[in-house]
Amino acid sequence: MGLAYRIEESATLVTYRDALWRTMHDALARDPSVIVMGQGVDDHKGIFGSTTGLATTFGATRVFDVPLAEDGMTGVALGAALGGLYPIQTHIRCDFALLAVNQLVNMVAKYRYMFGGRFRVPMLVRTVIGRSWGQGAQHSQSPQALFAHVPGLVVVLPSAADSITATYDALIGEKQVPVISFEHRLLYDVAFRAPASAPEWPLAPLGSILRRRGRDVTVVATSILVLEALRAAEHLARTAGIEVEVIDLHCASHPDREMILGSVARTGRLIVADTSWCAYGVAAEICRLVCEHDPSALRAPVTTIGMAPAPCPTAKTLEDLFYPSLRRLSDEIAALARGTRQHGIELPAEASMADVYKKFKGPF
Amino acid sequence: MGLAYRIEESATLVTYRDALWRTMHDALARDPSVIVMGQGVDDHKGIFGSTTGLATTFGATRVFDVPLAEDGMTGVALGAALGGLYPIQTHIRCDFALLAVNQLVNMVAKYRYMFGGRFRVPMLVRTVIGRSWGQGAQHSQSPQALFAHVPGLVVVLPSAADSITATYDALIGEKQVPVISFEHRLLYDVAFRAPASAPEWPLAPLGSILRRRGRDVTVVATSILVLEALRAAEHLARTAGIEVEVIDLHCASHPDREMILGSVARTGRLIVADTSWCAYGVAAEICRLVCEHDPSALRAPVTTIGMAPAPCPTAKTLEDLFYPSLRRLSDEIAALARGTRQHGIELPAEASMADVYKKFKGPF
Amino acid sequence: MTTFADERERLLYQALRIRRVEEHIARIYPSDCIQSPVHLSLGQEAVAVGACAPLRAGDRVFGTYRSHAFYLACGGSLREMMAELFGKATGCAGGKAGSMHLTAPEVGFMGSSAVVASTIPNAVGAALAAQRLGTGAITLAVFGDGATEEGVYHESLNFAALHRLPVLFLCENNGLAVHSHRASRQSYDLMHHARGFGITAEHCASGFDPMAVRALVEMAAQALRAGAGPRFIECATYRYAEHVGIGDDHDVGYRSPADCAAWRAHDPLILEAARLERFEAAIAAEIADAVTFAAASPWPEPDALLRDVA
Amino acid sequence: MTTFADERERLLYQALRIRRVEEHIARIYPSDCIQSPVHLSLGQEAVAVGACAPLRAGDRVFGTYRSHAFYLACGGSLREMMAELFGKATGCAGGKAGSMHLTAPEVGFMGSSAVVASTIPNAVGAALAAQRLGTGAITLAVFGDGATEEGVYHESLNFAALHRLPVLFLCENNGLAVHSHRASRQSYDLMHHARGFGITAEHCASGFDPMAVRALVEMAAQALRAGAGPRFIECATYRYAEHVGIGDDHDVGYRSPADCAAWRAHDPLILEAARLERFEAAIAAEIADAVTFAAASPWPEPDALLRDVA
Ligand SMILES: Cc1ncc(C[n+]2csc(CCOP(=O)(O)OP(=O)(O)O)c2C)c(N)n1
Ligand SMILES: Cc1ncc(C[n+]2csc(CCOP(=O)(O)OP(=O)(O)O)c2C)c(N)n1
Ligand SMILES: [Mg+2]
Ligand SMILES: [Mg+2]
Repeated sequence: MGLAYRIEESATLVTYRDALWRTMHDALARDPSVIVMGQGVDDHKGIFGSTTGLATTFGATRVFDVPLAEDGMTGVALGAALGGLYPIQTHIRCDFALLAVNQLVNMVAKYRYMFGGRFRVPMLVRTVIGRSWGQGAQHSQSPQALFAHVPGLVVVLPSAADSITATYDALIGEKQVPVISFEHRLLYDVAFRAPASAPEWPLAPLGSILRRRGRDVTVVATSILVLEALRAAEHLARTAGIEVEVIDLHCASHPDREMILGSVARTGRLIVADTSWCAYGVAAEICRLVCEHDPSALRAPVTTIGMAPAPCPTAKTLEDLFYPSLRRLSDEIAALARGTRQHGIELPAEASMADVYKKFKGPF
Repeated sequence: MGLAYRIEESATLVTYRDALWRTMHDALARDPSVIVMGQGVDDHKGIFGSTTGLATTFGATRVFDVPLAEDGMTGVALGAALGGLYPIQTHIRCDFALLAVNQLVNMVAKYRYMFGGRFRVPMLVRTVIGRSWGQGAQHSQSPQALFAHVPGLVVVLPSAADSITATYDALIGEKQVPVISFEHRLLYDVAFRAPASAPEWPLAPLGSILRRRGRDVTVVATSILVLEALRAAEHLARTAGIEVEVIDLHCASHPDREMILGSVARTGRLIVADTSWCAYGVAAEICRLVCEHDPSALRAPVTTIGMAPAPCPTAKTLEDLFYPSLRRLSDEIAALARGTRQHGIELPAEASMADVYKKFKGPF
Repeated sequence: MTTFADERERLLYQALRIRRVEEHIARIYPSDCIQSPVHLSLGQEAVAVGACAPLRAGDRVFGTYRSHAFYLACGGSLREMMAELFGKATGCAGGKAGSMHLTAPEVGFMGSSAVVASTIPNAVGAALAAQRLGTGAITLAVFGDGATEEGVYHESLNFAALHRLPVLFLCENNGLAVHSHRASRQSYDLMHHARGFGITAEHCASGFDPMAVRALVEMAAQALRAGAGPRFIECATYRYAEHVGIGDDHDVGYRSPADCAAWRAHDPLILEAARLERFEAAIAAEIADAVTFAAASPWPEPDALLRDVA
Repeated sequence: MTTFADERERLLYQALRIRRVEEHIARIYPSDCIQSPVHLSLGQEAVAVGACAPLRAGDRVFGTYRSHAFYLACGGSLREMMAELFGKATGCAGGKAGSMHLTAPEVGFMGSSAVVASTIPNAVGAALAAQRLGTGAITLAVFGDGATEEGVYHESLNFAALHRLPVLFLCENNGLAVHSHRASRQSYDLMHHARGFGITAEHCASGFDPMAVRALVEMAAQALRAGAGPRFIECATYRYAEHVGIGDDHDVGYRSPADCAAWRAHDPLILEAARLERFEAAIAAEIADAVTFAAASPWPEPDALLRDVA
């Protein structure tokens, strides 16, 4: 539990990117049926470094570029899965997976059930949530809710190197279910302290992950907001003695109900922080779990934090209002813990999230 | 308020189909910029009778068949809207709108905002929720949540002839926003008592609608489940004196918070009944509204009712378990009102919903 | 075992069997024992039996919602198909598929989709797998003329051609998508269009003749097995029944009874009825058995509802 | 007002202006005053100015994320473009669009999408509106070679051809999609493919020459206005900069500096630099003014965040 995060540079740490590259490499090395297909997987940039060099190592029949044809290529991946391969498909922006909703929702999600269990669809669709700067309305979405609404798909949002390693390794090994993963662009450069050994990963690859224990407020967060929640938690523990419990939802399609409900039962206070819009999103879904189980556990209204209910604007000033921030998260936690917006707790001074996480500079 | 439903045949009643046909006809007659485009809109079946004969009356340049190309045709509709037309696009199954998610989510929903308000996108996408019998996994979905998650789209689910008339007439007149509508196949043949005059429609075309007042339990329902909730309410009022308040959500993207929260504050008991899956769906969203506002209003856990968390099977026996039923709804309301599953209230004897609503027989 | 004078007779027998099965489905349909929409292949049977004849074990076929013919031509179990239509646990998909999603992976019939054109890229993907795994198998993508309007068709042809995949694109061109004629939907010629991707394309004008279809598919299959890249075959055909359902709709105006009569005048199942008569009894018995099997089979257990989701 | 010896000079001036604007963008980009990805058209300017020259008031253009050139060639305001790149309230979209979604409806530039190929059917729809409303206007759908791989391209060509819509499909063929060459993505020839839909197609090998592009577009525009149905023009062109960003990436291996040199050897903005010199000062002044305007403009107010959603 409590696998710690460090946003720092060090040779002993593992970046999100390295974890991705390692899982891709090992899957290809381990299993000859694995293929990696996607626009640019074989170029010198290699999906932000997560596939660089793999085409050279494993050959162009196993790691290959594809035409701009997201729906068709998803259909090809499904067919390839039925034919005995394990396809890993990439979208450099998750927004492009929206071109493949027919294959993902009408075909991939249903192929097993619709035919009475006679097929399995082992495949992984890797997509990148595009926040960096000025990405605008079409390169900034985070459509996990769209896919998690549909039975038959496994939807994950790795928040750290360890969740990538554990999840991808296990899934690619098991080869049974179709998975769509949302990787966060800003996390690629973040270095995480590596678990010393495999058994330190304590959880099922598809469960939620208890990232921090605390008695005062439960924060259920996704993706990069897990890091933000942990930063807020450390700040509030230090400055105000508020102890925040942070649950990394990790698997939006299969949240760990017991973990979440147990935590809410203890703290009585819930914040949901998600990378997407709140309406019909993770915020809504977690509220449903609580409402169906025991809403009386809530000692205060739930606070939900996500993208503002609008498309994403490009201007920095608007973008910083559009996205959830560490400051806002800290403020909301403090207000909920203290029961008042006038909590008087000093908030962390921060530039926008993109500035904090972005070691890279320039276009994408 | 309380516009009554009657499921009966009579010349003085208006069917859902007639209301649809009338709004389509009147829009074309009233406004030369209106066009109706979709596969089969000009054939003898005319989208289950909702467009029959209109191509003859208004000509093939205004009411026309299109190729099988859902994404492209949605893009064409968007472009036509920018060019001064008001396009009404049809999908005979809403499942086919999933081929157009790129245009709907990445383009239509964002065109106005992304360009700083310099465009409006006046268009209506009409889709049909496909329950009848044996439709299977791909002709039975109800993806309102997918679209309501995305800011920029107006998502409606007309439950009755009056909501079609009021909404479509107002929207096609106003011409400002992109709307996607989910019409329920089983409602087409249902006859509704017509409001005596226009002013009887008391609400904004995009609000929610209070269909029945009651003090004991609040049911927020969508589409055909509004009718089921009303049937359950009448049964429970008659047999057990339980008074159910029924709110027709109507506009999934713009629910009437005050109406819903006010009702829950009064009854303390909430059931959400939706045509789709509960996870990340309407059930979740309504729970979010309550949780963010005042979860202490809930005197009991919320009951959520929707499709079983699976693709839709075709076998009748499984289908009847898959879909919510009047019996299940009545049982859940009774249990919630009485505070026990052993409520002892007689449940309505019923065949499956398809049998009740289906005047038509045979394939679709 | 039924014995045949020659391959042609064998194929005609298969086509006849499919026709009788579908006629029987139409006959019992009003009783509601089949509670699922049915898209009949009446008139189109020869394409299916001709196309499947040259296939070998390991080859794969992906179909559409109109797949009774291909399912049976591949060798799918009639009993399991009938049970599936009845929504029974013994159906080929345990009662979850109905008529629109038939499947028989044990004989290579990989599934069928009610969303037009959706299985086309799946077939391409299966061909990719076969190529990469070196199985030597080929894949048939079966679809209607209307399916070619969907963007994914374009994407599928392009990718298959780029990678020279062993996939045969087989278009059942009945000239109609529901009630729309091709001219109101398509600005391209199917063969010319496919050739634009460097795909060898052939046309079979006599889609009523299983041997004609067989010959073209056989040739194409050889090329595919030799690694020559994807192929396209357009088979002219004719649908006797309405688009969905069991009726005949020549009277509603979108097509003429004369066209139907013209096709029937070529139909060997009609022309050679006398010669095929000797098979009728066995076919009828087989159908009766399948219906009995379906009727007697149990409904799926309630716990099947949430089985095999993910 | 600048005066020109002839139309060619006018177009070269426009192309030069675009080039200098983008070079200036590249120059100031490292300072982070532009906080949005930029896809430069350096090398491709002539296509935009040649293609927009024959357009009339009321005609419409739909572009891509790589649209600085078309926005300016249509007559979009340079100040508003620069302010948009700076994320300012005075930008053409109030700071919500950035570089990838430029728009100037007042001069017919209808918008641009960061999702490849997505505006192609929008252009077809606008042409449908023009046809149905009888405005006589034509629409330009601008896209790259990579965009033609998307299924929606197929759907758009088919529908436009079916309805004989006044839309010109204009492909800027720079041979690349990000770092991928056409041969690894496309199994078809662009012109042959378009002709398969009955669309008249022309090729412009000298996409560096605005007059050559202009001539072809002029001819096509006449046909479109005469109701002759959609047209397709493929313009060979070359992108000097990296796909996105301001760098030059001829050293990373996916393309050779020699190709670039070959293109530059044709580039009139380079070859005729001396002759065009007389425009430089005015252009520089205009750019400086636009940058000053952008820098001095206010940020959007916070309440803009939730304005114009639905
Ligand atoms: C994506 C999609 N769009 C529309 C439909 C509705 N639909 C069902 S069958 C059909 C016609 C298809 O025609 P074709 O491909 O020629 O096959 P045929 O029915 O003639 O065998 C249509 C439009 C659908 N099922 N899927
Ligand atoms: C649907 C979609 N897929 C992938 C991308 C990522 N992407 C951005 S530009 C591009 C290349 C497009 O090439 P082309 O159409 O030739 O235009 P060019 O950049 O060469 O002008 C790609 C793949 C995208 N933006 N949208
Ligand atoms: Mg057809
Ligand atoms: Mg290009």
